[in-house]
Amino acid sequence: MPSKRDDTFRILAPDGTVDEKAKEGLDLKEEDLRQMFRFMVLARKVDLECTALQRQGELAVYPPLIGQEAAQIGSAYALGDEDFIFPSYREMGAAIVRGVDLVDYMHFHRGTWHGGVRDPVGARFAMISVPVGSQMLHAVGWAMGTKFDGKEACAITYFGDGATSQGDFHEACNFAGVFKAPVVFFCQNNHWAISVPIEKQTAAPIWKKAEAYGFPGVRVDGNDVLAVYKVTREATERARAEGIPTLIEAVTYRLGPHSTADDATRYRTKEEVDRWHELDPLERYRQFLEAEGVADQSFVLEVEAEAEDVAATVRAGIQGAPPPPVEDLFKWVYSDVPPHLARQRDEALGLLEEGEDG
Amino acid sequence: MPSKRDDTFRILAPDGTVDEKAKEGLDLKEEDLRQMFRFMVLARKVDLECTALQRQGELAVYPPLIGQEAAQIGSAYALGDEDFIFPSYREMGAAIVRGVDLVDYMHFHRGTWHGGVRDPVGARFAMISVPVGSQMLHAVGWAMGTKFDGKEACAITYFGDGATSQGDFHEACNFAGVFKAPVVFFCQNNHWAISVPIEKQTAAPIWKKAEAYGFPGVRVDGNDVLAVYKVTREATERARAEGIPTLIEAVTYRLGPHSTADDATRYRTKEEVDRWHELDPLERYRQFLEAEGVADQSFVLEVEAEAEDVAATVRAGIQGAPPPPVEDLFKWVYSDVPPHLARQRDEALGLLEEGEDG
Amino acid sequence: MAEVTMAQALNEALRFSLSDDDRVLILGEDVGKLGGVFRITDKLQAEFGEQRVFDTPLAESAIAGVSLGLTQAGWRPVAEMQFEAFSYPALDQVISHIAKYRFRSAGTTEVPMVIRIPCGGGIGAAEHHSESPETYYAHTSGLKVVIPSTALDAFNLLVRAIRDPDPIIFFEPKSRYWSKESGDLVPDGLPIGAARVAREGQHCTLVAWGAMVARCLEVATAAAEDGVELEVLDLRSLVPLDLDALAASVQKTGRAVVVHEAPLTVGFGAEVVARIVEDSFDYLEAPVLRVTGYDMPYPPAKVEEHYLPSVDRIFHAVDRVLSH
Amino acid sequence: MAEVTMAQALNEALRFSLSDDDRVLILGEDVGKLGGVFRITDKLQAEFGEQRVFDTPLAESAIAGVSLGLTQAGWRPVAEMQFEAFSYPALDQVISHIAKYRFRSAGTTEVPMVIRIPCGGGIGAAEHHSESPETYYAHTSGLKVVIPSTALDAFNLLVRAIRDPDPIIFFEPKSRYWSKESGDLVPDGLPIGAARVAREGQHCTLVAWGAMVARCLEVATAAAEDGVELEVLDLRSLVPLDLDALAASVQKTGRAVVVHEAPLTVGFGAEVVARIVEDSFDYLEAPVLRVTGYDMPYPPAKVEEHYLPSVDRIFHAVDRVLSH
Ligand SMILES: Cc1ncc(C[n+]2csc(CCOP(=O)(O)OP(=O)(O)O)c2C)c(N)n1
Ligand SMILES: Cc1ncc(C[n+]2csc(CCOP(=O)(O)OP(=O)(O)O)c2C)c(N)n1
Ligand SMILES: [Mg+2]
Ligand SMILES: [Mg+2]
Repeated sequence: MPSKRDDTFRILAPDGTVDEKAKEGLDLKEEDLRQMFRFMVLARKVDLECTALQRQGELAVYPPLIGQEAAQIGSAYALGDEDFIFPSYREMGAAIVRGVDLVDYMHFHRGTWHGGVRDPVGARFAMISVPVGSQMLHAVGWAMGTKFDGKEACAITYFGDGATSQGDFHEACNFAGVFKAPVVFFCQNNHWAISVPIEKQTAAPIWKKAEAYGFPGVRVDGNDVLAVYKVTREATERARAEGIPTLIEAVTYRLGPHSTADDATRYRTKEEVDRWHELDPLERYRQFLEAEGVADQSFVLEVEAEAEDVAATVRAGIQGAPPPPVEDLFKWVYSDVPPHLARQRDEALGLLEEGEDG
Repeated sequence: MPSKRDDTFRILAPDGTVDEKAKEGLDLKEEDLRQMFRFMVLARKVDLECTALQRQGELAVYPPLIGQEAAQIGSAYALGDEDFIFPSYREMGAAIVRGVDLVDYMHFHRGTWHGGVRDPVGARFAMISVPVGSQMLHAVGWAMGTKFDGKEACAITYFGDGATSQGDFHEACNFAGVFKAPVVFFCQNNHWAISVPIEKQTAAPIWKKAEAYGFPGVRVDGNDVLAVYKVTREATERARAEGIPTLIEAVTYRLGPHSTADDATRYRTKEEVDRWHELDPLERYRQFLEAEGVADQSFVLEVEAEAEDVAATVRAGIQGAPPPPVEDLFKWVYSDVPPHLARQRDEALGLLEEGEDG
Repeated sequence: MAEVTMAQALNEALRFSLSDDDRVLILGEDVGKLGGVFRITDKLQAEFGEQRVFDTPLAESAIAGVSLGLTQAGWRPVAEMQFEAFSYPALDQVISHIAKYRFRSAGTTEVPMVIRIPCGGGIGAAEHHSESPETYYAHTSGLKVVIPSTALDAFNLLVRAIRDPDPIIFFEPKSRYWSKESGDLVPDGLPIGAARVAREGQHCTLVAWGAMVARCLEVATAAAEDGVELEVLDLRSLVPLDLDALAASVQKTGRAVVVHEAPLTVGFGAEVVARIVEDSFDYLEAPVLRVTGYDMPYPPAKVEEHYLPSVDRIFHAVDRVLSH
Repeated sequence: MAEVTMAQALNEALRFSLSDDDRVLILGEDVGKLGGVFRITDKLQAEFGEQRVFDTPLAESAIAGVSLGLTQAGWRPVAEMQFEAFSYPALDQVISHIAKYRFRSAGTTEVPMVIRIPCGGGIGAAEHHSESPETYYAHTSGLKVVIPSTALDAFNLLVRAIRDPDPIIFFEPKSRYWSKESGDLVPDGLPIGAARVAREGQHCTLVAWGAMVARCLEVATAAAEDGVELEVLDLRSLVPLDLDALAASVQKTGRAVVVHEAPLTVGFGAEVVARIVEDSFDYLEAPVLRVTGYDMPYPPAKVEEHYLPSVDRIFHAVDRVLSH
C-alpha cells in the first residue's frame, strides 16, 4: 500500500475522503476533471485492448500500464503545450494525453517500427526508450537547450523505480541541478522492476534522492490523480519560472505483469496484487467525481463507450499492419545513403525481387 | 576555506585550539600521534620529490597530493590490517601507510608499468585507477565478497569531488546500501576537478548524497588529521560490525596543479591558493603535537631526515628504471599465451633481435 | 541419453559449476526467484541459496564492476546481462578494468569471471533485444570470447569458462535456446580456443558461430543435393581464434564464406577474412565473401528475416565463390 | 600562407563554426577556462561566452546523452571527450541512442552532433591516454567516423563534421596535434567519405588513417630511395569508407598493407582487408597484410615504441608483400 507516512502527498484518500487543505489551489475546472477521467478510462481500455492484441499475435510484446493511470494522466495533464515528454516504454497513458497517434505508437510493440512517434520534436513526445534510465539525459539536454533559447517550457521524463539504480539517472539529476535545467523527473514507483522488489533496488526512499542534487523531492500517492496533477503542476512551474528541477516519486503499483512475456506469479503473491486492486485509481476517482456531482453514471457510460471506440480504432489500425518497405530502412540510417549502404540495399532489394519472381 | 558550518566535524581548529568534546573517545596513543605525523611528513617529502623527478624527466607525469596529507594519512591510519584500499591515482599518502613499495608505485607514473602495486590482494591495496569513479565498484564487490566469507574486514575507496558526478559512484553507493557492504566511501573534496570548481560539479553538498542510499554521510575538515582519523575509524567499525557503509567528505584542497602537466594559473587565483597554504595540515598538526608535548623540535627534524632518506631511496630506485622486457607484456594478457598472441610475440621479439644485431 | 535444449544445458552447466566449486556465484537482474527472463538460472537460487545466486539492482556497470571486486575476494562470479544491448552500460568497466586487470598487475592477480550475454536475433523480439555485439568484445584484448552453437557444447563451454582463470564473455545465441540435442551433459568436449568442424566438405568452407552454424548446416544439406560439399566450421571461440583449424579447412577447400548476424562493417567476419588472407592466400581460388546483417541498427522484428543472413543469401555467396 | 599546427587548426575550425552558426555549442570537461587539456578549445569561452562554450560535470554518459537532448532543442553540440578511454562510459548512449535515433524515428528527426575524441599513442602518456578505439565506433551503424591526418585537413573535416546532419565521431590523433602545415584554413577540402592519395606509387598501397599516415609517408620516402614506389592512401573517413578509392589504388598496385595503432583482432584494418578481397581479389598479387598494435592493452609509455607500428615493421610487411 502507498506509505501512509505524511511525507506522501495525497488529496483523495482510498476511502474517498478529500483532504481540503491539500486540495487548496487546485486549478482544475469541472471540464478538466471530466477530461482527466476520460483519459484514464481511455488508457485503461486501450491498455487492455493491447494485451488482448498481443495474445492474438497482433503485437509482439506489450508492457501493460494498468494500475498506473492516475500517475500518468495526472502528470501529463499538468503540462503545457510546449513542454516535452521523455518517456520510457510504459507511458501509453501519457502518450494519450499528448495526442500521440496510437497506431503509430503500437507499431513499436507490434515489432513493425522502433520509434513509435512520428516527428517527436513536433509531437513534444520523445520516442519510446527501452534502455532503462537512458532517456532522462535527453530530457535534461532538451531542457537546457530550451532554457538557452529563453523559452518558457520544461521537460518531464518518466521512469520506474528500477531506473533509479542506473548511473544515467544520477548523471541526469546532477546535470539538472548544476545547470538549473527546467525538468521534472517523474518516477513511477510501481514496486517492481520485473521480479525485483523496491526493497532490493535501493535502501533509501526514492523521493529523498533529490537531496543529492540540491533540488526538491516529493512523494505523492500515485493512485490519486488529483494529487499527482497538483505536485506535477507545481513542479513544472518551478522548473519554467526558476529553473528548479523536481524529483517526483509517484507511489503506485503494476497490476499487470512486467510485460505480456512475464509470469509475475513466480515472484509475487496474489494477495499483494489483490490489495492493490482495491486501490484502483479509476475507481477512486470515479467515486470522487460522482460524489462531487461532476460526473454521473451516464457520463461514465458515455466515456466508456468512447473509449471502446478508440480501442477499436487502434485495433483496426494495427491489425495486420505491415512493416516498412525494406528499402526505407536503408534511407533511415543516415541523411543520405552512403555507397557501402547503397550496395547492401541493392543486394537486399535484388533478393526481394527474386523472391517475388521465384 | 573548509566550511565553518557546524556540519563539518573538526577536532583541531586552524588556530590550534582543540575541541575537547569532539576529541572524546579518540583512541590514539602518543606513538600513534607521532607515527601519523611521520607518515604525513613522508608523504609530503616523497610527493615533492616526485614533482622534481617529473621535471627531470624521470617520471612521465605526476599528480601531486600536497595539501591532502591529513585526509589520506588520517583515513588510512584508521584501517585494520585486513581492510582493503581501493584508490584513485592521487593516493600515494595512503599507499605509504599501507606499506606499498613506493618504487613499484612510481613505475606507474614513470610510464614503465601500469599497475603500481605487486600482488594487490596481498598488499591490501588495489592498483592505481585512473578512470574517474570506476574503482568504487571494485571496493563494493570486494566488501560484499568478504562479508560473504564472514570475515571482519572492510574496504575503503578514495575518490575526488569530481568523481561524485560519475554514474559509477551512484551505482556503487546504491549497491553498498542494498547489500549492506562493509565499505567506506572516502571523498577528498579538494575543491577542483582539474579546472572545474566544486560549485560547477554538483548543486548539493557531497556528504549529503549519502541520503540517497540509506547510509550515513559525514563532512570532516580534511586538513585536520585527528578528525579524519576519528570519523574514518567510526565508519570502519560501523562497516565491519553492522554492514553500514559511510560516505565521508573530507574537505581539503589541492595545493598543487592537477598534475605536473597542468597549468592551474589558468583557472584559479593565487589568493585562493595562498589562503589554503595558511591551512596547511602538516603545520597545524605539528603545532598541536608540540603544544601537547607529544613531539618536539628534535623529533620533527629527525622525522624530516628520515623522510629525506626515503625520498632519496625512491629516487634512486626509480631513476633510469627500465620498462619490463617486451616478452613479459605478452605473458600478462592471459593466464596462458594463446596462439594468435604467441605469433605477435615472436614477431616483436624477432624485430628486437634484429634491432640489436643491426 | 536424454534430449536437452540449450537453455536446459546452460542451466545444468550453472548447477554443475555451483556444486563443483563453492566459490562460484551467480548474480544479475532477475536471476533469482524468476530464474532469469530465459530461465537459464531457473531454480538455482532455491537450490543454492540467496548468497550464491542473487538479484542485483538494475545497473549493469555495477554488475560488472562489483563482479571484478568479488574476484579479488576469491569468488568466481558468473554475471548475467539480461540482453546484449543492456551490456553496453558495462562496457567501460569491461574495457578499462576487467580486460586489463591481469595485465596491469603484471600477472600478479587474476580475474576469473564470466559475463553471460544472450545475443542475436531471429526471435521476433523488441528493439535492443536482438543485437550481436561480439566485435566490441573480441576487439578488447584481455577478454576471451566464446559462443556455443549446440546444447551439449553450451554445457561444456560454460563449465570450462567458469573454470577459466581469465575473464570470459560468454554469448548465448537466443534463437538456439530451444534447440534440442541428445547426449550426456559432461564437460569433456573441446577446450576453449578450439573450433569444430560441424560438417565436412571439400568445395567451400562456411565459417560461422552461434546461431548461424545451424543456418550454414541447412545450406550445406541443401547444397549436398546438388553435389556441392560445403564444410561448416563452428568457431566456438572468437578469442582465442583457432587459426590452425581455419587454415586447414580453407587450404583444403580453397574457398570460404563467412556468415554472421552482426552488421558487416568491422564485424568479426572481417577478421576471419583477414586471417584467411594472411595464412592461406596462395590456396584461395576465389575471394572470401561475407554474408552478414546490414550496416544499420537491428531492424524491427517483423523485417528481421530480410536482415539476417538467410539460406538464400548464403547460397548466393557460395555460388559466386564457386563460379569464380 | 601561415604555418599552423593541427591543434591550432582544430581550434580555428571550432571558432569558425561557432561564428558561422549560432546554434553550435561546445561542451565537455575543462573546455572552458582551461581551453581543454590540449587547448583545442583555447579562448573560445572568452570569445563566445559561457553559454556557447561550457564545462560540464565529470560524466561522459551525460555529456553524450545531454548532447543528444540538445540536438532535439535545435542545437548543434560539439562534445569533447577528454581522452579516448574516457569515451567508454558514454558508449551506451552512443550505441543505443545517438547512432540509432534517426533510424528509430523513420528519418523524422536528426541528430546533428559531433563527439571529438583525442586518440592514439606515441606521446608518452599515462595509462588510458593512448588507445585507438575506432573499431567500437566504426562497427556502430548510424555513426560517421572521421579522422584527419594533417592540420589543414583537420580544419576542413571538423568544419564539415559540425555542418553534417548526422552524428559524427571525430577522432584527433594526439601525436599529430603539434605537426605543422602551411596553407590557408578554408573549408574547401575533400568531403566526408572521400579518401585522399597522400602519395602516389605503383608497387604497393599503404592504407592508413590519422597518425599512421605520416608514418607510412616516412616509409614511402625511404622506399623510394630503393626505387620502390609506395602509394599511401589516407582514408580520412572510416565510415563511410571510400570503396572506390581503395579499389582504384589496389587494382593499380596489386598489393596492399594496412597500418593502424589499434590492436590487430577486429581492428579496422580487418575491414580494409575484407573490402579489398571482395572488390579487388583478381588484382591481388600477394596477401594483404596488417601492421598494427598487438592484441594487448596499450602498454606502458616507455615500451610503446615496440607496440606501435614502426617504420621497420611496416618495411617488413612491404618486403613480404613485394617478394611474394
Ligand atoms: C539498461 C537496461 N537493463 C535491463 C533492461 C531489461 N529491463 C527492461 S524493463 C526492466 C525493469 C525496469 O523496472 P522499472 O525501472 O521499475 O520500470 P517498470 O518496468 O517497473 O515500469 C528491465 C530490467 C533494460 N531494458 N535496460
Ligand atoms: C572517466 C574519466 N573521465 C575523465 C578523466 C580525465 N580526468 C582525470 S582526473 C580528472 C579530474 C578528477 O577530479 P576529482 O574527481 O575531483 O579528483 P582530483 O583529481 O581532484 O583528485 C579528470 C577529468 C578520467 N581520468 N576518467
Ligand atoms: Mg517498477
Ligand atoms: Mg578534486
